[in-house]
Amino acid sequence: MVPVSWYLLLAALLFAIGTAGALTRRNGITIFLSIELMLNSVNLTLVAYSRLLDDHTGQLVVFFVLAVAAAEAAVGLALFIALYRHRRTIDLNRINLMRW
Amino acid sequence: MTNLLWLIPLLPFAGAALNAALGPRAPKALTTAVGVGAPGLSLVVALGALWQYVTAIHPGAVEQTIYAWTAGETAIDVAFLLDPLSAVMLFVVTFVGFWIHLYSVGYMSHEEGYQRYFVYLNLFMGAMLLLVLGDNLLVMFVGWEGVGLCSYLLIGFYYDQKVPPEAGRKAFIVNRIGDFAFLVGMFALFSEFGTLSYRELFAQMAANPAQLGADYALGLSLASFVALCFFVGATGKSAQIPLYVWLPDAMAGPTPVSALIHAATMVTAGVYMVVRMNVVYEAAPGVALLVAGVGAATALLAATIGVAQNDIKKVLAYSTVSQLGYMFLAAGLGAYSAAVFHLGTHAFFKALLFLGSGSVIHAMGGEQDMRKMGGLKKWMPVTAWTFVIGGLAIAGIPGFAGFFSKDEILAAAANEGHWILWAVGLATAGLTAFYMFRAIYMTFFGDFRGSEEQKHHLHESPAVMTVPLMVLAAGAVFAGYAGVSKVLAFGRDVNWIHHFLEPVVGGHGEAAAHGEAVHGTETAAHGAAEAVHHLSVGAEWALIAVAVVTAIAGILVARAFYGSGRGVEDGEDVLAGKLGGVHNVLSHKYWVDEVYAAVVIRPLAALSRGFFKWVDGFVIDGLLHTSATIAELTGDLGRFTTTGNARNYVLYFFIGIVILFFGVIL
Amino acid sequence: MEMVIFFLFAALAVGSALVVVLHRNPVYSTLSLVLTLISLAVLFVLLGAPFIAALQVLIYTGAIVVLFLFVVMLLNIGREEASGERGLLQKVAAGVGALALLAFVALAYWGAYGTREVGPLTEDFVSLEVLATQLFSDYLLAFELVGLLLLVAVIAATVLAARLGNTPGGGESDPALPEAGEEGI
Amino acid sequence: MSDLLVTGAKLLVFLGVFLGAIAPIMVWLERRFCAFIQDRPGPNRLGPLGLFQPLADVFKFFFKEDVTPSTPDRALYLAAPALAVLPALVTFVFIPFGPTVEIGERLVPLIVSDAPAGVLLLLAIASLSVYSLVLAGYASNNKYSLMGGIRASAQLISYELAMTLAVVAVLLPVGSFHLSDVITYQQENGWNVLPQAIGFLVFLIAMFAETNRLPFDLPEAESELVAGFHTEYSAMRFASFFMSEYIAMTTLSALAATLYFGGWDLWGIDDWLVSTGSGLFLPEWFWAGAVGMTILVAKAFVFLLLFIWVRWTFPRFRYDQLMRLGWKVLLPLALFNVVLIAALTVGGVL
Repeated sequence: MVPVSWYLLLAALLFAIGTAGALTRRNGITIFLSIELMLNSVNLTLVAYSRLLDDHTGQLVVFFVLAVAAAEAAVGLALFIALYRHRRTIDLNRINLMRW
Repeated sequence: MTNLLWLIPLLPFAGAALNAALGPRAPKALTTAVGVGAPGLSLVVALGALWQYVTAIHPGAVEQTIYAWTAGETAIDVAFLLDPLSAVMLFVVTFVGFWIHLYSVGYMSHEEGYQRYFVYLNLFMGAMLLLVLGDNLLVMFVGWEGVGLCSYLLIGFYYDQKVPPEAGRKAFIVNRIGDFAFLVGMFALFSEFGTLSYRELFAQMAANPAQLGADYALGLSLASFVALCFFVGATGKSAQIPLYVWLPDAMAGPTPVSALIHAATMVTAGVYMVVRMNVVYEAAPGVALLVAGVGAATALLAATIGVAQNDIKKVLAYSTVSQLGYMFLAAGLGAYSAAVFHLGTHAFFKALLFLGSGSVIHAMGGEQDMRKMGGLKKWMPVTAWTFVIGGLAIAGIPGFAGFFSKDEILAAAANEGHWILWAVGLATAGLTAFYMFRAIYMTFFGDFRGSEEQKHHLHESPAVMTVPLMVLAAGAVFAGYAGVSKVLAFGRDVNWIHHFLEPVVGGHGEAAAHGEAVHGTETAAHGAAEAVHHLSVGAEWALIAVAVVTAIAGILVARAFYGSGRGVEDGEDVLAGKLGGVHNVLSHKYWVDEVYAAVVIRPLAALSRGFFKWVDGFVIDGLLHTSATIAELTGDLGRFTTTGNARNYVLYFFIGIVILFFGVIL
Repeated sequence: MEMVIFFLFAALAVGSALVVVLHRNPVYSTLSLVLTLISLAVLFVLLGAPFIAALQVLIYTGAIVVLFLFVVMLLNIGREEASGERGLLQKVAAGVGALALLAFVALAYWGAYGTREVGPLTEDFVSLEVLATQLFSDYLLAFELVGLLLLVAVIAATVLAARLGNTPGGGESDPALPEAGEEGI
Repeated sequence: MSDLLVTGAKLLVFLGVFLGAIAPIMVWLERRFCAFIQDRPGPNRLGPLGLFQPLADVFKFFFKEDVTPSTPDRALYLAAPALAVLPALVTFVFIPFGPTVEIGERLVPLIVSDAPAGVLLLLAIASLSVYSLVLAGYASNNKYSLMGGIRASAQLISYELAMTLAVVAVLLPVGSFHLSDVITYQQENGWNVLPQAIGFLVFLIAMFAETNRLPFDLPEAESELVAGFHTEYSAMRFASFFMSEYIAMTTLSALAATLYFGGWDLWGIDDWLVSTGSGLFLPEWFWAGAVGMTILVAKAFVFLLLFIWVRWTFPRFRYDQLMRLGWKVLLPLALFNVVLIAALTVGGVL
């Protein structure tokens, strides 16, 4: 049997990778993908805890995370499309209108 | 219909709201229908309620609580009260108010802002009815402030000119001084009795009279303090010395407004309040005497000024101040029913006179200077003769309304033994007769002195204006028969209004009886004086004769000076030459406005400027600028973190989280 | 056997996750994410959550990531341009931060559970019926709210992506774009 | 280890039947049936009735030149055909082809994988097939291919939704994700096609869209996009797409037969056949498998014929019509069907 903490460590590793990706990449889509990665690592944590605690709640939360991720992807990608239409790029370094 | 009491003030409010919602582009007919219909319906309901009330066998006061204003123990409700006093006021306000609304349809028909005018006028009606029908001081105060607001709005109705808005501001500010005193009086009562309802207040006063006599503040008893406060409030609203200065200026508003607000109804609110609080005044004889004195002084002062005015509305304005002085004279002497009676008759004939003057001004194309009028009788007979009826009524010619009410007041003065006040009243009566007929002769008799163009345009006003004139003229004649005194009726007791008001103002009422018990010595002396000075029937007849002769003499003098077109030579009043310096003083209204400006306004303005420059400009702004500079410098320091790149912000966020993890959790 | 599967797919997940983050071409990143997701689905099965695993593949790989791919291709985003100004500090800070976080979480997990093992899978735990009953009773409100959220997202996406007037490029596939995220729920 | 052996055997049987028999037959059938509809002979030279024509085709594909475009994404270009075959080959493992039988001492269900969420997994893996089309379109470095890929991704996602909902409606009264339970349910309550008529209609239409068959073959519409996503593929790589499409069609047909027409069951006739056959020289489990498989394949062939028949009968949809049908007609219909079935189930009618 595999100890549950291994799953948790794997999830932490994936989370760290996702975080680093989300913070270092400049392509909007890649950042978005990194965020999905982070979401999934959390899903793995939830399922692992579900198993550890013998409780279905973790799995149900994953279910909701999936639904929310779907919504997030739909809206986020629509945003990118709108953004691309206006600025012809989704390089976040070039989209810095939040200044002034 | 007494159960529909709440509808009476609500209808005009609804009318105002509806017209306001319809907006200035609404068809004129619709605006008119709403603007006149609302007070009309209100009148119908009021008449129904009054009929039911008067014909009831034992007309106790009708109370109606609409809405609990306050939560908790202190209960101040929005409640209405119909008792004899408010019944009289209700009738005057709705009846006169309705006819003036109707008149306005004709008068304002060519004006800009027709809809706005009716919104304001309806709003005024609602506020006035709230004032009159309120069951407690707070509701009354709301109405009081409401009518003040409407007065301000309507005086400044022609906001695109220079004078009206200034006059409106003046009225508002002067009124605020009085309102402040009113508020203080109200607070004093509330702090002592814990209620503002008339019924509960009077019941508590009756149950515990010592409380009224106890020292309260400024070395005055509670009763004196409160009475003084309320009286100051009344001088503001009802234009008495020293706060009367706004009323003549208020003539800058449309003439029907002058008739309704600044002659017939609003300005009498002060009288109404004093009468309403008669229990307090009974317990404060010193203040009551002050009221009488101020009233008499105001009456005489205003009458003398009225003699030297050439603006037809100014004459009527000072006349109003003068007549209000009469009412306070009566109220101060304890002749409350006489005061209310005069209030009622005055409402009719003064509204009539103002509307008549409005009709004249309308025909003259806005001209208000009497020196440029004359002989208008020929062109506008209805206006002329109704105006004459109004003049006879105010002069106190027997048979007309003013005679009966004025006689009651003079009789009260005489009966109380205040001969000086009586003499002042008499002199005022004579002056009143003089200046009214001066105005009548200058306006309607003799030859026309205006330009040819004006002459060309002269016409009788339309029926929508003359019908109210005739209705009010009838009132000016017959309203007096509601209060024929015992002497005049040859010993029969037919003084209806006196009996009707008795439950409220008494004299023989409950409150007075209690007052007697407490202020044993004082009131006993009072009563003794009354007994001593109570005049015989013969003496009363003599006094009446003197009054009538004085009035007729005033008319005759006016005729001697101004009859048949005399009195105006080269566009100037002949009286000016004859009286010389005195006329100068009178025509400049004793320079009261100038004195006020020098003593009160300029120092205040200077002080304000000083505050503006030093306290606001230096201290407060300085603090602000300093803090702003600090914020700016801080912002400059932190500016480099604001790259505009969302990725950097996310990084800050993430680093913060990591630090939190290590710092807080470990 | 389980250990082998775990290490196989854990390694696959980490490897493909690295590709997701490091590859310059978003198409490869997206495809690597698919691999990661499938690996995780296998791990879910190992953890006794076959339903979640099926959903993971059905929704995540079957719909959401397809949507990503769709957008990548629609916008025809090529490789990231060569790194410009001031990227280094951001990268170093992010890397250090991520490592710090990982270290902290790993220590916390290890301290809490060590190599603790759990008991064998029970029939109840794997049972879809128990899961579904819980979902539609205890979490009914959340379920309804998620439905509402998806509806709002669909509307938002439609509004955002709706093209006002005609602009060139993109082809005729646009109408499908906003709704595609709805798949499978 | 013998578990693995049995599974492997079942896998082999399926692969043999599907790859070795159905796909070639389908290629032949398509050409002959098409010719029949168009009132012409069709390929009739090689073998009786041209039956060896598929064999010739296979040889041709093997020996044709493999033309590869110059593309920046060679890896993806090569991976796409493989990705197309893989999901198509995997999905049928969830379809049962017979009852649980006794082989020696052990009970063996005649289904390759009886996973807990079987139907869901089937749909999940089937949904992966979209990647091959998208990648093929992207990696070909050809604008027609790219458009085909984009079209495919939108189309497949859209219709998958309706299809999944139709399947959910079937599972509702059954109360299980095992397809074997669906068959058992139909043995007891009659075929699903009657109570699930709406769902069946939706499933049928979605099936055409999911396999990119006419009238929904927009990703490869030859009059618009040359050949869509596989424009740049030739020889065996093209054959992979070609084959995977037929395999997917077969799998979906088998799924439709299982969901709505009783699967391997035939009103007890199969039992009679098995009991008759088991008296002969082969054991009972063989007969059960053979009869089940035969019935399943026969039912699937009905659908496959329908595929062909429709292909040569209907014109192609326009893209906006396709999307409108999917989102505004099929999806609401499927949702309505789910609610209806749920109500009937709760009400005890089903």
